[in-house]
Amino acid sequence: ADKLVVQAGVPAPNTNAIAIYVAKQACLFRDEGLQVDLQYTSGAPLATQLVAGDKADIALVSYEPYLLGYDKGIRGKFFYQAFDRLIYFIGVPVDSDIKSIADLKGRKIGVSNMGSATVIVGKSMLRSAGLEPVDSAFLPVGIGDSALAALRGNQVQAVALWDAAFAGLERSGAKFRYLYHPEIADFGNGGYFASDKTLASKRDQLERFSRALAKANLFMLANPQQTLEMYWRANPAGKSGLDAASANEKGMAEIRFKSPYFERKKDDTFGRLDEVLYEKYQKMMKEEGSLATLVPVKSFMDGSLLPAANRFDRDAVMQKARAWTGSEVCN
Amino acid sequence: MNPSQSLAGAPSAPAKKTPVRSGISRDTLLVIAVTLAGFGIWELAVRWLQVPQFILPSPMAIAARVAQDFTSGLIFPHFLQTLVEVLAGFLLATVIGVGLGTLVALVRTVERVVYPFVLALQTVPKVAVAPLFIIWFGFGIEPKIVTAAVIAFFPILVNVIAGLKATDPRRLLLMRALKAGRWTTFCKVQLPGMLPYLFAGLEVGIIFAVIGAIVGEFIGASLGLGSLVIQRQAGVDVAGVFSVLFYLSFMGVALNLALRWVARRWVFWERPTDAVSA
Amino acid sequence: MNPSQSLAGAPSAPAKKTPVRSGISRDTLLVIAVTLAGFGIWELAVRWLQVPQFILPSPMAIAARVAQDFTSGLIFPHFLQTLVEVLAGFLLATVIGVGLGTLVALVRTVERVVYPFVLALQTVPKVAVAPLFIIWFGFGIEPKIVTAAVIAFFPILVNVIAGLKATDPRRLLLMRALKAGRWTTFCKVQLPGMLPYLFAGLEVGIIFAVIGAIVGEFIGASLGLGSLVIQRQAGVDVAGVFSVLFYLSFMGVALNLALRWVARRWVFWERPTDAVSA
Amino acid sequence: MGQAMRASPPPAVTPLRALAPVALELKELAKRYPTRDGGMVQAVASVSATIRQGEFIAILGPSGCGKSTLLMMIAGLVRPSSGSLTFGKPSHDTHPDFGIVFQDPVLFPWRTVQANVELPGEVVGMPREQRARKARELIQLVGLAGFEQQLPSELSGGMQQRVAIARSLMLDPQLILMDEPFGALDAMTREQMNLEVQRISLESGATVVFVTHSIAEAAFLANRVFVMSGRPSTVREIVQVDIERPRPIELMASDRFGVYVSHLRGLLNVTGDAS
Amino acid sequence: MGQAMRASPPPAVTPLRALAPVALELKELAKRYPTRDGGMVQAVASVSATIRQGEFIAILGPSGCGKSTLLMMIAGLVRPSSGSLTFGKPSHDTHPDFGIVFQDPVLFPWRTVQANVELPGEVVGMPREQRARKARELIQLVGLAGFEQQLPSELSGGMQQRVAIARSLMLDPQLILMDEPFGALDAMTREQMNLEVQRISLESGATVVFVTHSIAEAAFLANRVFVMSGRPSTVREIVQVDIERPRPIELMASDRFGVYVSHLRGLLNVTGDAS
Ligand SMILES: Nc1ncnc2c1ncn2[C@@H]1O[C@H](COP(=O)(O)OP(=O)(O)OP(=O)(O)O)[C@@H](O)[C@H]1O
Ligand SMILES: Nc1ncnc2c1ncn2[C@@H]1O[C@H](COP(=O)(O)OP(=O)(O)OP(=O)(O)O)[C@@H](O)[C@H]1O
Ligand SMILES: Cc1ncc(C[n+]2csc(CCO)c2C)c(N)n1
Ligand SMILES: [Mg+2]
Ligand SMILES: [Mg+2]
Repeated sequence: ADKLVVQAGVPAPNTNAIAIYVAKQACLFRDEGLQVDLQYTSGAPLATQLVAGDKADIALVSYEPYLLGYDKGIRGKFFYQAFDRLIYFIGVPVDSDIKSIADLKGRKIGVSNMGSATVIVGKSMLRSAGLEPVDSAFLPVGIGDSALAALRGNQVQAVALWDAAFAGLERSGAKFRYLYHPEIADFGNGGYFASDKTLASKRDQLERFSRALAKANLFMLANPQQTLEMYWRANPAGKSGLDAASANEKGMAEIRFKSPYFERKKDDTFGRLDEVLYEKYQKMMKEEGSLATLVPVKSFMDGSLLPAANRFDRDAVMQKARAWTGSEVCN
Repeated sequence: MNPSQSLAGAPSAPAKKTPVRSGISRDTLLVIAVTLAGFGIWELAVRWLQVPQFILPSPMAIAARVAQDFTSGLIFPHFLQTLVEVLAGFLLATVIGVGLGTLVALVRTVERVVYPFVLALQTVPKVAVAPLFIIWFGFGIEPKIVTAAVIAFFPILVNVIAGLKATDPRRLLLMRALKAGRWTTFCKVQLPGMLPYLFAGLEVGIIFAVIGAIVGEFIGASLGLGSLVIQRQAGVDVAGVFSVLFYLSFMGVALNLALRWVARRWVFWERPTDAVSA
Repeated sequence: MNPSQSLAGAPSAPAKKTPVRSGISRDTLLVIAVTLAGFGIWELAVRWLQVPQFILPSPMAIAARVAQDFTSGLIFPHFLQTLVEVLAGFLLATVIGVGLGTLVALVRTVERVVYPFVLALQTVPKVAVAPLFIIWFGFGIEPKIVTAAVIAFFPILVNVIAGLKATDPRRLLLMRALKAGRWTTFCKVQLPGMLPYLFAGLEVGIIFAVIGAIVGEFIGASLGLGSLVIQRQAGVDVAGVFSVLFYLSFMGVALNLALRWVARRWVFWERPTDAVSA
Repeated sequence: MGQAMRASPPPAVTPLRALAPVALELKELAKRYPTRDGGMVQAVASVSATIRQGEFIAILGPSGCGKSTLLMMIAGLVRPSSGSLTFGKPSHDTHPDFGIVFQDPVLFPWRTVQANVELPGEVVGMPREQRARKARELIQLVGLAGFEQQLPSELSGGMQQRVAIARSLMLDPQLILMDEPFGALDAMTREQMNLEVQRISLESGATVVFVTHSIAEAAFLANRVFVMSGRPSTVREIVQVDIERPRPIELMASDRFGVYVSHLRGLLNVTGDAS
Repeated sequence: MGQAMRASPPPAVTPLRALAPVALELKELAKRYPTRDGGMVQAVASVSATIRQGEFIAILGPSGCGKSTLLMMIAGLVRPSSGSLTFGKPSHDTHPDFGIVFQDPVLFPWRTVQANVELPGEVVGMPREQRARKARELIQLVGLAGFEQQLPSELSGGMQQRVAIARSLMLDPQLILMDEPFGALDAMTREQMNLEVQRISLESGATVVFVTHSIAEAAFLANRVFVMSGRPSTVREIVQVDIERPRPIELMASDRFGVYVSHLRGLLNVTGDAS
């Protein structure tokens, strides 16, 4: 089997890479003649750097590091989009009097840190509602418990985070009302990335890799319960601390939270790269002053693998998924 | 002025240690009592003040998680992984710290030329140079060991240097009189003489090796207590995080105690004797 | 066996330091030479091996950023913020380290009861509890100071304890003979006697205070070198990150040198005199 | 006294002892040190004695016999394994003020000579001016004028020991304990110091317990000389030197003095004159 | 010699000096120590002397006059400020093997008595067995048999000094430098040690330079006694003791010996007999 190294933009197993876990354990990579190693990094920028420097084959990352790193020499292309919508949005407590972006006037928004892309998106959202997007509207509060504490202590009245971070907060019992960017909320700003060199030399492997991912997406839609089991096998820490029933309930909620993508676009092309929204998105980043030079879409995306990636017997995969008991798994 | 008057009110001689034998049980009891009291207050505070679990979980909740992590066996592979990283990193740090420290202390040129660089590197946050670590040392256990070693070696280095510089010059004179070579002098005079300092450095070093391994895992790992912390943090599983912290602390304290036990046996001559402590 | 024969081949006496005056210029030159050589090799390696700038920028590129950060004035507020955090944290660490260390060394019960907890707390990775610090100490400068202090205090503590335990017992006897109180004994005998150890601890401590402040800023800050690192890392601005690391190292080295300067003046009696080093 | 004597024993009456109140009473004092291998070393077997105020006691005995240990027990710095020790005023169970000179100088390397001598004054809170003046006087007394600002590491061995002597006299103590204070001094300095100690003890009325290896020094200075046996040590014999004090240095050449020296020498098995 | 003498000077002929080859030649040796305040202390002004192989030189002088400094310069442990020092075989510019006893014991606290004495043997790579045997013999010689396994901290001051003496003899050195080695010993032990040092020096033919404060000891042991002036010191007078060696301890009581002692005492301004 051909070996591929995938670099995740997160420091430890998490739901972001769930398609990889599924493709591995359901033997979808094996069926495509691939052996995939998943490695973790402290963040998307590091994963992007490593892949652009050919230290690994594929990165599973959000788009911002590439865009921001373009004028520092980062090259390569995203060939498969993994997210279905902008992972950055704003959450306010469900009982908050903030109902719209405009209500954020004069309020403080918590962000993980001032370097986070959530600041960019948050500013853009403020601007869209005619509010002044000043730095002082944001306060770094970290993620998780400290963010919750900031909300509870009223140091901030809203938090701008990303999907997985909100999923974590929700898992701990907090309830949010979410505010999305009015124009680009549907842009799935993350995917699989490879250097131009890899794209040229391992084109065939990347195509098979993409196909396995597409099959995995379908598999997840067909059998969420087994998807959760696979996730737990890859990340035993994901379920610990709870009795079986509530673990299952929370786990399914998280899977659902993470994968509306697959439900909404099940009839669409898996991994489709959205050029129109991409242009909007990077314009927004430039407008907020974080992006110096625009990156032409041709330098950013390469959708040429997708047709072949989506060419497979969907019913067979659905069947396999439904019949999956987890008694035998690939590694 | 009559000095005896001024002395009259002065407190008596400095406190002296009670013999070890009679001390152990009382102090151990005290530790247990303090621990229980601390946890009791914590538990009650969390309950009465209704501190949410995500801010500070109750000791009971943490204890339950600790027990569960143990019985489910989930913690063991992580614990072992981190332990290996810590020990390997500590060993490396000790070798480098003692070696470099010796050079720095004994060769003035090395001190002036190398030490500034060591210092400069020391302040660099390891997470910031993670890409280099990964590129140089790969994705396996190596970068974690290196991180542990890099963080742990500095206190060892500094103490080795301080210990060597504090060598009683008359002992060096004696070795010169014997025409002992540098190496012999080092082995027979400076090395034993610096042991009290060295062990102080190692005591800090072993603790920092634990921290270093964790930081290394934060850069990216699927196994190890640090990676477990990240996963649980992401899930706002605060009790789960505290459970991992418990195992981490256990590791640190156990390693430190082991080291202090070794220190007591090796630095036996510094134990105050009855003559002065009676 | 004739001892004189065995001695004949032995190397001469251990190296002794050359006087400071003549040393400075030569060693400084050497440091500069080594630095230049190092950067030269780095520059050439990056060029020849075509290491991408976003993985390891060339020294020239970093130097340009360092200069730019300086002339644009961008670095100063961050530098100042971190410096304040470091100094405040270090001060706090020194006070706690010396205070607690003294208690631990002088009162056996404190040693047995408190020390295990200190150790346990020490192994806990600060990044993991930093969120709690934020919750407890707010979102301002305080949690960064606390993080710096918590990381820096341990080496200080350990050295204070080691230093106090190494007190020459005959000096204590003398103070007992004078019926000196505990406090007087401490101030006049144990405190000065432990200074060499203390300064070794402080030297490590100041460096760790820098690291601690950065770790504190990593968790959430809008000002400070650590927050700048995070921001530039997110922007894959590697040369920018290295520029910040340069300023961080500068801060660490400068603070450490200042401390060693103080140490040399305060621990003057440990300087080897001409009598033994000639 | 199963010991063959080489000279006639001295007369048995002692005016001072009869008159002065008791300063110090030792009752079967003994000390055992634990050794590393779990055993015990009996350093002092059983010492009993009554010492009166203003008395000058010299202790003579072989090296390692327990003289320092005995002195340290009197100073309250080593706890006796058995036996008891009481001081003049029984109401006080604390030790009286005393000055002490250890066998090593035990100076503070970070303090200058002046500051080392001032230390006891600092401890009892003597005013700065008075303390400085007194220290200067004492430094002069021990012949170190001009070295006030030196560090101990810049002094010779004998000079260091003299700093320690000056320090022990800082508080005009009523009890002075000295462990071979003049061992590192040359003969002339030693003679001067002997005269000074004699003068101080007589002027202040202090009780002095003085360990020495010099038989002549012991006989010259002491009211009574305790001659100790080898380890485990007891006081083998107490030799009373019934010569009025102060004693002039020329006394040493006299026959009267020679009788005591010969007697002590015989007790200690010394043949020649090398001490 | 502007000094008034109390006894007639000794005769001027010395068989040993004339015969033996030169072991050590000092030419206007001087030492200045820098002080902390930037000044200089002149410890030794100018010492010139020729010392022959097998000679036993004693150095007498007031405390702080520079005796230890001179000894350390001979040992090569302190660099002279001016002057020169040459050893018997001019081809060697390194120092010959020598044994040294410092004014303090300078023992290694982590080594037992046995291991401390063995140290020089270890340094030169003496076989383990031989080294252990030799060390046991020397420990016996200094009267510490039975204390082999004790740590220095468990010994009395005099016992520690005896360990240092044993150590200095470990390598049968041809040059022995001793700085007040017996200052902490009682009279009887000191006498024994004097006899031992005399025996060793005669048997091995070693050259000995011996600093002492005991005038009688110097006269008893030495071929020549260097009497030093106060600081900055020079050798004020060299007193040759023309009595054949080995000398019995009873010699000390003789008039012949007394002449030398009185002469030295006069040179050193000593009145009494307290040394
Ligand atoms: N390291 C030093 N720095 C400055 N001065 C020193 C140093 N060592 C010795 N001296 C001075 O040199 C002089 C001679 O010292 P040395 O130790 O040689 O005397 P000594 O004759 O051995 O005296 P003693 O009989 O007391 O041992 C002393 O006055 C002392 O103050
Ligand atoms: N800390 C100790 N541990 C064990 N044994 C000790 C300790 N201190 C002293 N001793 C033993 O006690 C005995 C008496 O020691 P001490 O110091 O009282 O002798 P001393 O009469 O003062 O001898 P010196 O004239 O040599 O100073 C010695 O044999 C010594 O070995
Ligand atoms: C594939 C992928 N998954 C998750 C994140 C999470 N994430 C989004 S923003 C942010 C912090 C820095 O802005 C992090 C960790 C990502 N970036 N890429
Ligand atoms: Mg003694
Ligand atoms: Mg001397």
